[in-house]
Amino acid sequence: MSEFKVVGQSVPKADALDKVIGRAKFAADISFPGMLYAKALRSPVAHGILQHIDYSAAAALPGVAAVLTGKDVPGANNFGIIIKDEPVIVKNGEKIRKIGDTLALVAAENEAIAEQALALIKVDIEELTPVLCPIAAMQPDAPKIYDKGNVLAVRKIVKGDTEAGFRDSAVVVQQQYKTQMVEHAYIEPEAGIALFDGDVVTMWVSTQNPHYDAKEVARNLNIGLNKVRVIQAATGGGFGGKLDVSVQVHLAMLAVVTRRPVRMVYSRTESIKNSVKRHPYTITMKTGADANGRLTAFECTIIGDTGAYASYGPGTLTRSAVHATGPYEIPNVKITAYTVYTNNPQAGAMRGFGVPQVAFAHEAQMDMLAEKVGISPLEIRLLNALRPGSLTATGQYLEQSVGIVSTLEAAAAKVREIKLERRGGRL
Amino acid sequence: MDKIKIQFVLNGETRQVEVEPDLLLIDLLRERLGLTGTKVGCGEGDCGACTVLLNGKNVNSCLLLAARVNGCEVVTVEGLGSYDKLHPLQEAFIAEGAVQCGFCTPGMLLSAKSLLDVNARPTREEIARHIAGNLCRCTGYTKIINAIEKVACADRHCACSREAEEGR
Amino acid sequence: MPFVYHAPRTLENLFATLDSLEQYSLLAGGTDLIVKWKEKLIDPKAVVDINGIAAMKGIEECPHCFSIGALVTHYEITASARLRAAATALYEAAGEVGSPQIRHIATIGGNIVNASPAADTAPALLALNAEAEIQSRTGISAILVADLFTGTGRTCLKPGQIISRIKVPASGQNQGSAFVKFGKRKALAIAVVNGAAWITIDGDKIKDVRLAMGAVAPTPIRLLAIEDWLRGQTLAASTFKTAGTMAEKLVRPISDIRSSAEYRGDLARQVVIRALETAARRAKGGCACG
Amino acid sequence: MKKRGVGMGCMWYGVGNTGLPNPAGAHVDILDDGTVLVLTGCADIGQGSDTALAQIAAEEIGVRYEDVRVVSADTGVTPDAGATSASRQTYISGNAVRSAARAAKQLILETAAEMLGVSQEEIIAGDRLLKVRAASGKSQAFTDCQSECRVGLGLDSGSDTREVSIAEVIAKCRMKGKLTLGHGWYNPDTTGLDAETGQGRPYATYAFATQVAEVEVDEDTGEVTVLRVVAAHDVGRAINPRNVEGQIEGGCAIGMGYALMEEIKLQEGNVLNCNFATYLLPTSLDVPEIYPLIVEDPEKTGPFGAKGVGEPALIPTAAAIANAVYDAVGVRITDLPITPDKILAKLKEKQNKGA
Repeated sequence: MSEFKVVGQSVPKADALDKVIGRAKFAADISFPGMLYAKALRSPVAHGILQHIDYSAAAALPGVAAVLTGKDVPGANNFGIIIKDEPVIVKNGEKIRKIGDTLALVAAENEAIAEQALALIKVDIEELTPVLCPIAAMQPDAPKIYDKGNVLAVRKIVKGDTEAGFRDSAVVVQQQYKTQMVEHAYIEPEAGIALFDGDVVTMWVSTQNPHYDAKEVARNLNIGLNKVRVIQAATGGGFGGKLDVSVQVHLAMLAVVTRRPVRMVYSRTESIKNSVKRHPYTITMKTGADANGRLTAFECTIIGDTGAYASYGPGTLTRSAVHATGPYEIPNVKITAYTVYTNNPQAGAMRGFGVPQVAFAHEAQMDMLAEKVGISPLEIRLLNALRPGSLTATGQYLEQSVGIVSTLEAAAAKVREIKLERRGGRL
Repeated sequence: MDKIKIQFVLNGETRQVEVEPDLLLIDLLRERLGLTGTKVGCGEGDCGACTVLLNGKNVNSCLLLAARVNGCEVVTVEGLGSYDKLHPLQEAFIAEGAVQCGFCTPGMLLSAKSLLDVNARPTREEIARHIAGNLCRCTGYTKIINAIEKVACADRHCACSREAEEGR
Repeated sequence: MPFVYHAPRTLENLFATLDSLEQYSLLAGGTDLIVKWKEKLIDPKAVVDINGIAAMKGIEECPHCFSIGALVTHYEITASARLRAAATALYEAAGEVGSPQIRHIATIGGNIVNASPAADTAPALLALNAEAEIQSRTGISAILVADLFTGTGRTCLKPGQIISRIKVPASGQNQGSAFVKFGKRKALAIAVVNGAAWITIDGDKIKDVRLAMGAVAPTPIRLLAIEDWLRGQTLAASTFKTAGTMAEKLVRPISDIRSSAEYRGDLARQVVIRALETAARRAKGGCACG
Repeated sequence: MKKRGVGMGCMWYGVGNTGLPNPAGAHVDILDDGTVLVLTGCADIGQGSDTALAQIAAEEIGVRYEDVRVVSADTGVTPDAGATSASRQTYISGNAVRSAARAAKQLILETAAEMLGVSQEEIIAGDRLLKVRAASGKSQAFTDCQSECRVGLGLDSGSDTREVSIAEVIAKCRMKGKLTLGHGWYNPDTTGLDAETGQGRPYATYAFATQVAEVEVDEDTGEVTVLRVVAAHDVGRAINPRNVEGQIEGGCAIGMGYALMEEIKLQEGNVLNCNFATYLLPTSLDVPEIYPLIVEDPEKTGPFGAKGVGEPALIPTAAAIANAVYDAVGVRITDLPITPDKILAKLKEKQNKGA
């Protein structure tokens, strides 16, 4: 018998009933009388300077309620969870840092008119050489995406003496790993609908962090945070991709200017082109072990392409560094992780937050070491797994709830039960 | 642009509407008739969130001109069941944990129904094959297939093939 | 942008409608047409919905062949026990197209006239030596499906001409066919390479054979040189392997978002080996679909 | 030739933001009829936080799951709970909700203690009732004695004095002019990381996992099919085991896509595969059979021992698949995704070396 009455019970999900009958309201399902439809004009250029924008024809198109450009942003005109480096709308004379940067916003009576209006806006962009490779971006002579340089953050972790550790190692494996950029691909594209009622902006939006959204809206509209109400609509998946601002500030500005409800729903293509991605990494990893397979030393360098804007980039790379050893105790550790700007789509949070990349690497290292030492993958992991009393790479003392050994044992038992057979020998 | 008069049966009710030639069924349902249970995920037939039943078969409503449903029967998730009277598939989706974000759920339910209507006791493989046009990013499909299988089994009062499988 | 919509119910009305239009797109299943229209790759002034035309529907069995209406959906093909038995490659190809939703509305006629080099039914129809019935106001003619394609997305159909039905020879004794597809996933996949084989055997020899492949050239192609070599060869794994090697050398695929040219060459080899093996097994087995 | 292989992948994952404060707040209101309203800023994006938080509140207060309604993620009415990220909401918002629930419950306990004539410590809550702990010492005797007296006086045994419903206690509270509101917040115990050495305590707790993948590799085409995945996850405590399984199964599917098929292709900063016809997710026919295993090594600072599972679910999958591919055909692909053309090229390379 469980000591609990409700915890530990597989009760039905609170939201499931509304979702199975089609009554759950996702943001694109909400509408109001007199609603306008918003669309954004996006940069076709990865790196450049916006010289001039002429939207007179778009503004004159019947059915267009508003056209906004960078000069119309009342507040800070920047956002970002860690660093406020992304413009709400790029201003004349300012930098474009990726394909998809917002150059203008349109609100119109229907989507077709809004699209026609976008086509009527003329932009003049001075193109700059785009920086597309993070390793090239780190070179001193690389074109600068930001004045302060392209390396956004460096995270170092040092514990013990890796030189001595490798000297004392019986076996060492070293390998470079590369991981790709991927898309969250929540099935619901970004969407929101905003109202300006009295002096309060209210919006329903597909989001993972409404309180953050409200702060960015308030800063960029230059209104009190208590005058912004962000309500999370039913959200069709996020996986980290809906932590960043998408439609929120744009909708709020259009609702305030037009004093009408405004809805903005991304197409799938708009979603993939403009949302954050999982960081592509280049990882170099060197791991040493003694003749029994006990880990002795670990060195790792990680270069993460965070694209044009920081988003959760520095947080992701820091987490990668902290987790780079894997769930193993290693006495000597040296890790450096670089977060690097490029003119690629920005990378941010995605389920796993930089750890799937390093896990791909450290788990390959473990298998290679096991093979060299002549023990099984399970044995090398059990031998080195963190336990209560272990010290992590950051020197954290783990006191309790360190279940890696239990998961190894549980998995191994199941593997025996369902008869998974390893070609190379014991598991 | 001349409007086209169409008549069709929507969730059991005969409807007459005038549509523009380029109006898509998904937009007719969502924007004109207020049936927002049917979702737009990709707009190009690649995800199945917009799945409805057209004469009993699962189709992508984002790829169908509304004019084409003249004389047809269309079922959306709103026609499947209600708060008071859930369809067995809806009950099973709740009970089996087949719903996470819920965005693929309406389409998934309709694909499942179109399968069970022609094959009352499909295998897990047949279920997987029939919902292969409905992408789900949350569940890994396991619990969705469990839910559909549960209804198939209940329908026939049979020993659940999944239990048999698990016992192997 | 907006278009005029016509929905003729007979071939006569269809041709009259087509004659009256300067520019039009035919709407059958629409699973490609609507996507292209949404992506603004096409901008038809008129859309002619042919789904109401009964003469273009249904699967009929004639002596030694099937007459398949151009509006027959992929689903209908996969539901036909007769096609499964006697036009196995087509049955298999139809089941590999898109998703159940797509197969329920997309038509075989549409799959052909789109003239995609990767269309799944195309290699099957080529290997089965299928003919398309081309109909217009002035009459009806037949052309091998293989001769229909003039380039990627292009056919020899002229304005006012349509494909009304497809004639597919039925496989009989000592004959078998098979379709093989390599995609990047197991459903909703466009072929990286696909192909089909049809074979007639005489004892342990190959009496006659046709091989076709998709996604390795601007159009689906027949591999005539390999067919020539195969005739008279012994049914053996080594024979199929040699044919595969020939295919790898013969085809000149391109690199694109789905694959490199080199890897397509590797797959071309496997398509030929596997399609021949399966087709031969079916020819030997008596039951064409075994 | 198709060859099978098995590979293992392990992971750990710090719950919450790395070395940064990341608090969450919550309000709990126990209403007149004994039902409960929870206000939390925590955004449920389908992972099931509304459900888990309702279970935590129900457990703490002693009502049933269906008695609790969670109102979440509305900045007009709910307190900030931070982001639904870093697998933090069950642990951090769970603790915040538990703390708010405890505060509201405290108000009930005070009144209940008076009604039952015992000290608060002797009362346990559950299933909408507040009961005197069965094995409680002195007060137990006192109440037993009281019961005996009642019987002696010809009254019933007075079981109403041994337990009282939450609704009755609430009624009593209201008569006294007392509202039963609680608020709470939680910030995990962390420190920043040293700029030069990275030393510090970045997370209060870690989740752990081991996954084992079985694959089949076609040596002629390089195609990989993932057949089965065993996924053992230490979640501390599973608040809702079926939803935890759902997280694991879904995570494995995304992990499989990451390992084998997903990749954004760029050209001059432009995304080339920007629709679902070209950016490919696993379909129902691509995902393996998944065996989720819930391992519970309770975290003493977690709500009822819970940690997190959202992200851990996918972290070791690609690693396990890569190791399984190596086991099957003896080539190690070091750049993701592990596509058939890469495997075939390595197999050819290996063959040429051998020849």
